[in-house]
Amino acid sequence: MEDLGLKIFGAILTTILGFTVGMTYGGIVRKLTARVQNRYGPPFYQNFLDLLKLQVKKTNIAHGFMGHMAPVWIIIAAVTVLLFIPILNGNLWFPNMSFHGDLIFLLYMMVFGSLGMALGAGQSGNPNSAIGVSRGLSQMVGFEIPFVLSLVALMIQYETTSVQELTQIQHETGVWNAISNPFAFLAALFASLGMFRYSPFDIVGAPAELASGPVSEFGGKYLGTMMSGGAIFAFIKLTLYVHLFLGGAGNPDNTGIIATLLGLGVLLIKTFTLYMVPVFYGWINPRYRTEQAIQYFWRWPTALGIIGVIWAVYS
Amino acid sequence: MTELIKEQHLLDSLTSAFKIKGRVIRDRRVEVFADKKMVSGILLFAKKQLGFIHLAHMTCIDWIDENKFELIYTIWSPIEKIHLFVKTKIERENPEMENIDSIWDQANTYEREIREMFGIQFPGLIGEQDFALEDWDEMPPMRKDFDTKKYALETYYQRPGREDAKDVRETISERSGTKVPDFAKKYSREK
Amino acid sequence: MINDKDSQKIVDYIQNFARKQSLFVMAYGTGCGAIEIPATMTSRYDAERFGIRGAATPRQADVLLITGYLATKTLKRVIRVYEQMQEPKYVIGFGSCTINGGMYFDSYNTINALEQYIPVDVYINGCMPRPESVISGFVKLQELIQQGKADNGKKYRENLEWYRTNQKKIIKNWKMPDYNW
Amino acid sequence: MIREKETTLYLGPQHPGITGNMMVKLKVQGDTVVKATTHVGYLHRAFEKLIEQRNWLNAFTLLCRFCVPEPDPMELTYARAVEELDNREVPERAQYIRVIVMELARLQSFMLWYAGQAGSAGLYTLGQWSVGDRNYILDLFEELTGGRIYHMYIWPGGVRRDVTDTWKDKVLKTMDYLEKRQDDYNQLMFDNTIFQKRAKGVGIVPKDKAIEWGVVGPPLRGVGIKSDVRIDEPYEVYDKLDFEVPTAEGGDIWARALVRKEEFRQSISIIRQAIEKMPKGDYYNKVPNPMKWVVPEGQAWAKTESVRGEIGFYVVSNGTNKPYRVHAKGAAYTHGVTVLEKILPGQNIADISFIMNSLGVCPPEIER
Amino acid sequence: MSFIDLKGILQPLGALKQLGKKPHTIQFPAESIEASDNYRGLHFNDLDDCIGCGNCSTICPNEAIDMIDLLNIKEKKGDSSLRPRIDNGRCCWCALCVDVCPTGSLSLTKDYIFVTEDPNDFLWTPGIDNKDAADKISYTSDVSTSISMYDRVPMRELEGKERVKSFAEVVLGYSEEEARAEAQRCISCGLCVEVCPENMHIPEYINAIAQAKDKDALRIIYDNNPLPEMCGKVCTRLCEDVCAMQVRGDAVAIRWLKRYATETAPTVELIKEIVDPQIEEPNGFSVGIVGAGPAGLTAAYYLALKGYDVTIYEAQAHAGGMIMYGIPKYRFPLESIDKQIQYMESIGVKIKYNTKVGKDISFKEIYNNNDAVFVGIGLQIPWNIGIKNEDSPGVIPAIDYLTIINSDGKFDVGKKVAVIGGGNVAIDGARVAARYGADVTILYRRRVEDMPADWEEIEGAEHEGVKIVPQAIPTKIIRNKEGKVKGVEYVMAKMVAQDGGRPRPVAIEGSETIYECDTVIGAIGQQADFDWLPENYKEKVIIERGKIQVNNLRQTGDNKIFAGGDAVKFGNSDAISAIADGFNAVKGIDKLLLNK
Repeated sequence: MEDLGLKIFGAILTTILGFTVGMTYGGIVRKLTARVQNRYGPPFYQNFLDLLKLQVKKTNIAHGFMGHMAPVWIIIAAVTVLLFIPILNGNLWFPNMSFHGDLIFLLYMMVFGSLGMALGAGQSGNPNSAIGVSRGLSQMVGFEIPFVLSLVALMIQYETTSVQELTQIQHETGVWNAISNPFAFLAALFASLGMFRYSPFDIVGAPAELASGPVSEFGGKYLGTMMSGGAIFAFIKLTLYVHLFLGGAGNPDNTGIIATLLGLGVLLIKTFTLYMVPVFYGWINPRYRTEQAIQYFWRWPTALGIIGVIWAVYS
Repeated sequence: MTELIKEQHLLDSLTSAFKIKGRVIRDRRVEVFADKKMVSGILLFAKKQLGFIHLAHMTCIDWIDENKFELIYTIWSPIEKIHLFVKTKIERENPEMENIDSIWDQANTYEREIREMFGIQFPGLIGEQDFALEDWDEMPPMRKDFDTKKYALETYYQRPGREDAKDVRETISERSGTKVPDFAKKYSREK
Repeated sequence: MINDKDSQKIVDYIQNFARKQSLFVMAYGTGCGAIEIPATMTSRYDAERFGIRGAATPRQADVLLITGYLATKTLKRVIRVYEQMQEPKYVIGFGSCTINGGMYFDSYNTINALEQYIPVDVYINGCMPRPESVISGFVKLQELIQQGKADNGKKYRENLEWYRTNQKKIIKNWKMPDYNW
Repeated sequence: MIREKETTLYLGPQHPGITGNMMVKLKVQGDTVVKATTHVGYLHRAFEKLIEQRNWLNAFTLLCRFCVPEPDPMELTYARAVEELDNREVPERAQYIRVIVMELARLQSFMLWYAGQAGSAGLYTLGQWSVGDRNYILDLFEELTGGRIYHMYIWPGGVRRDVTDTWKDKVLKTMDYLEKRQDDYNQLMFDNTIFQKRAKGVGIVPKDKAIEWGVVGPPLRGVGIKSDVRIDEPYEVYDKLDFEVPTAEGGDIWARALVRKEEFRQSISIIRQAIEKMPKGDYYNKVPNPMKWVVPEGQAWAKTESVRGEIGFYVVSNGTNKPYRVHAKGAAYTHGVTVLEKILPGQNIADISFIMNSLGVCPPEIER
Repeated sequence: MSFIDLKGILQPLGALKQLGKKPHTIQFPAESIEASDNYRGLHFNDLDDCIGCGNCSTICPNEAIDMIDLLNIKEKKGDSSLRPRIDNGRCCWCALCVDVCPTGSLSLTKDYIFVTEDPNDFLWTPGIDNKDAADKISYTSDVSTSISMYDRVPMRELEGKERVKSFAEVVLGYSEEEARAEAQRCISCGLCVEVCPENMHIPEYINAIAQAKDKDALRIIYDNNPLPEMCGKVCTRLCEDVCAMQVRGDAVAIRWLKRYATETAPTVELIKEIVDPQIEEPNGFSVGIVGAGPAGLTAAYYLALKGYDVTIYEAQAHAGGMIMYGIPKYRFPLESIDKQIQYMESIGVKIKYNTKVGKDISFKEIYNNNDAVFVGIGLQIPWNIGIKNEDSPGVIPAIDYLTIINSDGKFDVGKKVAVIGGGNVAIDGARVAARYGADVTILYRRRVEDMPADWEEIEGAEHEGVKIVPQAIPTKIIRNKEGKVKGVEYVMAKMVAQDGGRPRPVAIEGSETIYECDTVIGAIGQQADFDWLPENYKEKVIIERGKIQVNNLRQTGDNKIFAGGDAVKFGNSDAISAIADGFNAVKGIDKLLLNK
C-alpha cells in the first residue's frame, strides 16, 4: 500500500504544481504583455488574488444544473488529464497514470472540459454565451485537425500511442521529435495557437463582439473554478507538447531530489518558451473572424500535418 | 466682397420655378421661404435638377410668440458648394408636416427627433415612437413652454445644504434698508 | 466552524485583501467620464497595477463606475446591471453629475443625486475626473474595502424598499425582474 | 438550403463592443445580420434645451460636451455661428491658434480611433500605445487651456488664452514624437495581414449612395469623393495652409482606415505650418459683459470638419442675451443611425463593433 | 493576395522591440506629474481681496456658486461680506467664474483630487476649506485675460481751449451706442447701492439702459431721486468709488449713465409721460418747506406724490439752491434746473420765490399753518480763509462769486486769479475764472491726490489751463497801495504722516513765495445761517457746531420740524445726501402724520 500512498501524495503534488505553474504563467504573461504595451502591469501573482477574490465572492445566481456542473466538470477534466500526463519522465514523485494508448484518451479528455463549459453556457440562456459556444466548437474543429494530424504522425512514426513512450524514445535517442518530424511539430504548434485562445484566435470570448462569450453568465466561484481549470489546462497542454515534441523533461534513471528539481527546471524553461509563441502572436495580431480562423487552420497547419504524416510514413 | 453670381442665379431659378420669396444671405448661403405644401416639391426639384443631393441638416424652431413652428431644411450642393435653406412655418396647433424620408432616407432620423421633441407629426413616418426619450408623457420637451428647470426640480432629488445662499443685491438692499420697486425687479441681476 | 474572533479577523483580512487587490470594473460607459477610463487603463496611467481590469458582464464585475450623468433611460439599465452584479459590489460615482446633477442639474432627462437610486461607495470630484483622480478614487475604495467598510450590496438589500421607491419615481414604466438575492 | 432561425441580439447599451452608450438591436441568422435597428437616447441630456436657458457665453461650456472624444470642433462651430450673427471679427492670431487646437483635437481623436479600431478587432496592444501616447497631446491641451478633455477654450471672439513660445516648442516636439510613433502603429495595424483580411471588403458604403445617405468625413472620402469642409468652405485660416485631403477607393473599413492614416500625417503637417506662420497680435476680440451680451437677431449656420465629418450648428437669436435655439448636427447623427442601419445587414456579427468604430459612431452626438 | 503574406506576418513583430523599453507609465500615486501652470483644478478664493460682488455666482452656468455669509468677514463699504461657496456637485471647471471675477480674487489651483464617501462634502468654501492652496494657484485672470470690461467708454468733452470761450456744457454726454456699451460693463452686483446716500437702484437702471429700455431706466431713477438730471451731471458719485470694476480698472460711469437716461426725456411733458407719477388723493395734510434746494425739492416731490399739500419758501428768485447758484453753468445748465422745477410744479409742488423766511414770512407762521415743516436751508456763509488782510477788496469767497455769476451778474476777476482750496467749489471757481480769460492758479495745502474734488474736475481744470500748486499754505494777502489785492504769499509744505489720519502738511521754513494776482477766491467751506430761526425754536431744534441734529428720519428735536441738506449733521455735504435727507424726511413725515 505504500505505493498507493505515494501515488496519492504525488497526485496532490501534481495538481498543486500544475495549478501553481499555470496561474503563475498567466500572471507573468500579463506582466510581459504590459511591458510590450509600454506599461508595468500587475504583479505576477495577480492571478492568485483574482482567483481568491472570485472564490470569496458571493454567488447567488444559478442557471440550472449544468450551470452548477460546468465549472466542476472543467476542474475534474483538468485534474484527470493532468494525472495522465507524464510531468517528469519516469519520476516516481509524479503519478504518471499513463497507459498504453493514453494519447487518444487525452485527446478526448481535453475536449471533455470544453464540452462541460459548452453545456453550462448553453443553459445560462445568454445569447452571447450560445454564440460563444458555437464559435468555440467551430474553432475546436479547426485546430483539432492539424493537431490530430500531427499526433497521428507521431503515432505512425514510433508506432505507439503512449505519451510516456514517446518521451522515453526522445530521451533515449536524444533527438527531439520537433527535429525528427518538424512538419508535425509545426502543425501542432499552429494548432496550439488556437488552443490557447490568444488573439487572433480569441474569438470565443471576444469582448467587443460577445462580451465574455460562454462565461458571460458565470461569476464568483464559478468563474474562479473555471479559471483554475483553465490554468491547469494551460499547464497540461504545454507539458504535453514538451513531452511530445521537445524531448520532455526529467531523467527516468535518476529520480533523486536534485535531479527532480533539475528536471522541473528544464520543464519550466521548455514550457515557458513554448508558451511564449501564442502569447507573442497574440500581442501583435487582431482577431480573426470565425470562418477565417477555421480557414487558417485548415490551410497551412493542416497541410503541414499531412506532410508530417507522410514524412512519418516514409521516414 | 465678391459678387454672388452663383448664389443669385440659384435663387432666380428657384424663385422663378416656384414663385417663392428668398434671399442670398451671403456667399454660399441662400434661403427661400416656402409654403408648407411646396416644401417637398422644392426639395425634390433642388435635389434632382440643381444638384443639392446632400441633406445637411434639418431642424425646427418654436416661435411661440407667433404661434408657429419653423422648419428648416438645409441642403448642400457638393458641386456648387452652396447651402440652401428651405424654410417654412407651420401652425403650432396640431402640427403636421409632410414626410420627406422618401427623398432622403436620413430625414427619417431628423423627423423622428422632431416628432418627439416638438410633437410635429409626419404622416407615414416609419420608426419607433421613442427616439431619445423613454416613456415620456409630458409635453414635447423642446417646446418653449416646457420648463425644464421646473420639471427637474420637481422630479429629481435636490441635494440639501444650499438653502443659506444669499443674493448679493438683496443683502445690500437689506443692509441699506431699501427695497427695489417691483417694476424694476426684472432688471435686477438674474440668479 | 471558526468561532475564534482572531481567526475570523485573519480570514477577513485575507478576504478583504484579495477583494481590494482585484477589482473587476464593469465596462459600461454610462456618461462622458468614460473617456478618461481608457486613459486610466492604458499605458500612461496603467490602472492594472492595482489589479483593476475590465469585466465585460455584470456577473463578473465588482465595481460599477457611473461615469457622469445618468439619463433616465440609462438609469433603468444601470439598476439592472447593478442588480445583476454579485456581492460584494462597489459603486464609484464620477464627477459632478453624479453628486448634484453637475451641469445638467436642470435637464429634464438626467438624475441629480446618484445615491438616491443605488448606494455609492466613493465619489470622485471633477468634470471629468482625470486619471489621477480616478486612481485616487480606486485607492480610496481599496482602503474602504480593507477596513471592511465598503458593503454596498448589503446596504442595497436592506434598504431595497427605499431605493425602489426612489427608482420608481423616475422610471415610469417599471418592467424589471425582482431583486431576489 | 435550410433557412436558419432568426434570433434577436441586443448589442448594448452595456456591451464592451459598443462605442459609447447606445444599443443596436440585431436580427441575426447564424452569424449574419439580417436587420439592424439603432436605439439611442441613453445619453440624452437635453443640451439644446439647456442652452436656451444659458446666456450666449455660458452656452459654450455645455457645447463641448456634445461629443466627448472630440469636444473642440463643437466649440469652434458654435463660436463661428455666433460670430457670424454678431458680426464679430476674429484676430488672425486667434484663427491660427484655433487651427492648431482643431488639428491637435483631430490627432487625439485619431489616436482614440486607432485604439478603437484595433481594440474592436482584438488588437489591444495598439490601443495601449495610442491611448497612452494620446496623453501627450492632452498634456499640451492642459498646458494651453487648463483642461485635459474639456478645454472650453475657443469661444466667440477668439480664444481664451494666448499661446506661449515654450508651448509651441513642445507642440513641435510632440509632433516629431507622434510622427515616429505613427510608424509603429501602422506597422502593427496596416502592415498586418490579419487586419487587412478583417478590414478589406467589410462595411462597404456604396459610392453612389454615400452623399445621399448623409455620409460625411472620412467615410465619404473613403469612397473616393473628395469632400472636406476645410476645402469646400474654408474657415479660419485653412485656405492659407497647404494640405492634402486624402481619399481612398472602396468604401470599406480598409479605405476609411487608409484615409485616416494619411489625415494623421496631414494634421501634423498643418500644425507645423500653423505654428510657423502664426502672426503676433491679439488673440481675443473681447465680447461685452457675458451676462448682458446681446446677439443681434438672426439665424446662422456654421459647419466645421471634425474627425468624423462635418459638424453643423444652426444658431438662432431673437435679440436677447440667450440663444433662442441651437441645433447641432454631428456626423454621427447620420452615421450612427441611417448609415449603420443600412450597411449592417449582411455583415458578420463579429464586424459590427469594427464597423461602428470605422464610421465614427459617437452616441452622445446623436441624441445630445 | 500573395501566396503567403510573409511581410504581413513578420512586420508586426517589430512591436516586440517595445519589450526592452522602459514603460512611460506614471506610477500614480507613488509618483505624479504636476498639473500644468494654468490647470483648472479646485477653486481658491482670496477672502481679503474678494468683495463679494457675486459675479462668479451669476455667470456660473450650473448654479454651482452660492454667496454665503461668513461670520469672520467684517462689514465694510463696497463689500457685501458674502463669499462664494462652491458646490462641486455642480461645477464643470469652465473657469468662467475666474474670468469674470472683477477683483481677481478667485482662481483655480493645481489641486484636483477630492475623493470622499460623503457627497455632502462637496459643498465647500474656497479660501476657508483650502487655506493652504494659496501657493498652488494656477488658473487666474488678470486685467488682460479677464472678460470683465475694465476700460470705461470715454466721455466726449469739449476741447479745453474751446471750453474756456463760453459757459457751454463741457461734458457732451454719451451717445446711445456708447451708453449701451458702458452700461454693459456693469456686473449688476449692487455694491454701489449701499454707499449711495439715497440708495438709488443703480444696477437696475443701468441694466435697463443696457437692454435699450431707457424709459424704464428713467422711471427707476425717479423712484427715489427727483433730480436725476442734476445728479447725472454733478453728483459726487460715491458709488463709483466702490464699483467692483474699479478694483482693477475704471469704475462704471454710473453718473454719466444716469445723465444719459435723463436725456431721453428732454421736456417736462416727456418726463411726466415716462415716469408716469402716481399722485395719491390729497390726504389733507400740509407741509411747509424752507429752502428749495435739493433736499427741499426732494421732500416736496415725494410729499406731493403722497397727497400732501406742499409749499416751498425760497429766498432767491430761482429754485435749486446750491445747485442753481453754486454750480457753474458749464457743468449744469440753467435749462436743466428749470425743467426739473417745472416738472415738480406740474405735479403740484408750490414754490414761493423771493420769500425769505424771517423777513418776508415768519417761521412761526409756517410752523403754525402746516402739519410739518421741513428745513433745507443749506450753507450760505463762507468760512474765512483765516489769513491776514482777508478783508481786502479783491478777496471773495467762492460761493459768493459763483452766486453772482450764476445770477447773471458780472464780476471782474482781473488777469490773474488765485484760488485757495481743493474742493469742487475751488475748482468751479477756478474754471469759471478761466472762462473769463483769467490766468488761474489753485493753491492747495496737500497733494493733488488728496484733493477732495473729483478727478474729472481736476483734469478738466488742467485742460483749461488752470495751474495747480499743491502743498502750498497761504500765509497772507498782499495788498497794493489802494488796499486792493496784489498777491498771495504762501509757504510750501511737506507731508508728514500722521497716526490714524491722512498726512498733515507742515510748512517748510523759508519757502515763502509770493504769487501775484488780482483776485483771490477762497473756497474752504461754508456754514449755515440760522438767524431766521426764532430763539424758542432754536432751543428745541438742537444745533451743534453749526449743524442741526437729526435722527434717521431727519426729525429734529421738535417733532414737527424735519431738516435735511448740508445744514444737518447727517452724511456728507453733497447734493445726493441732501436728496437722501429729503427722501427720508418724507418717510418721517409720513410716520408722524399718517403713522405709516
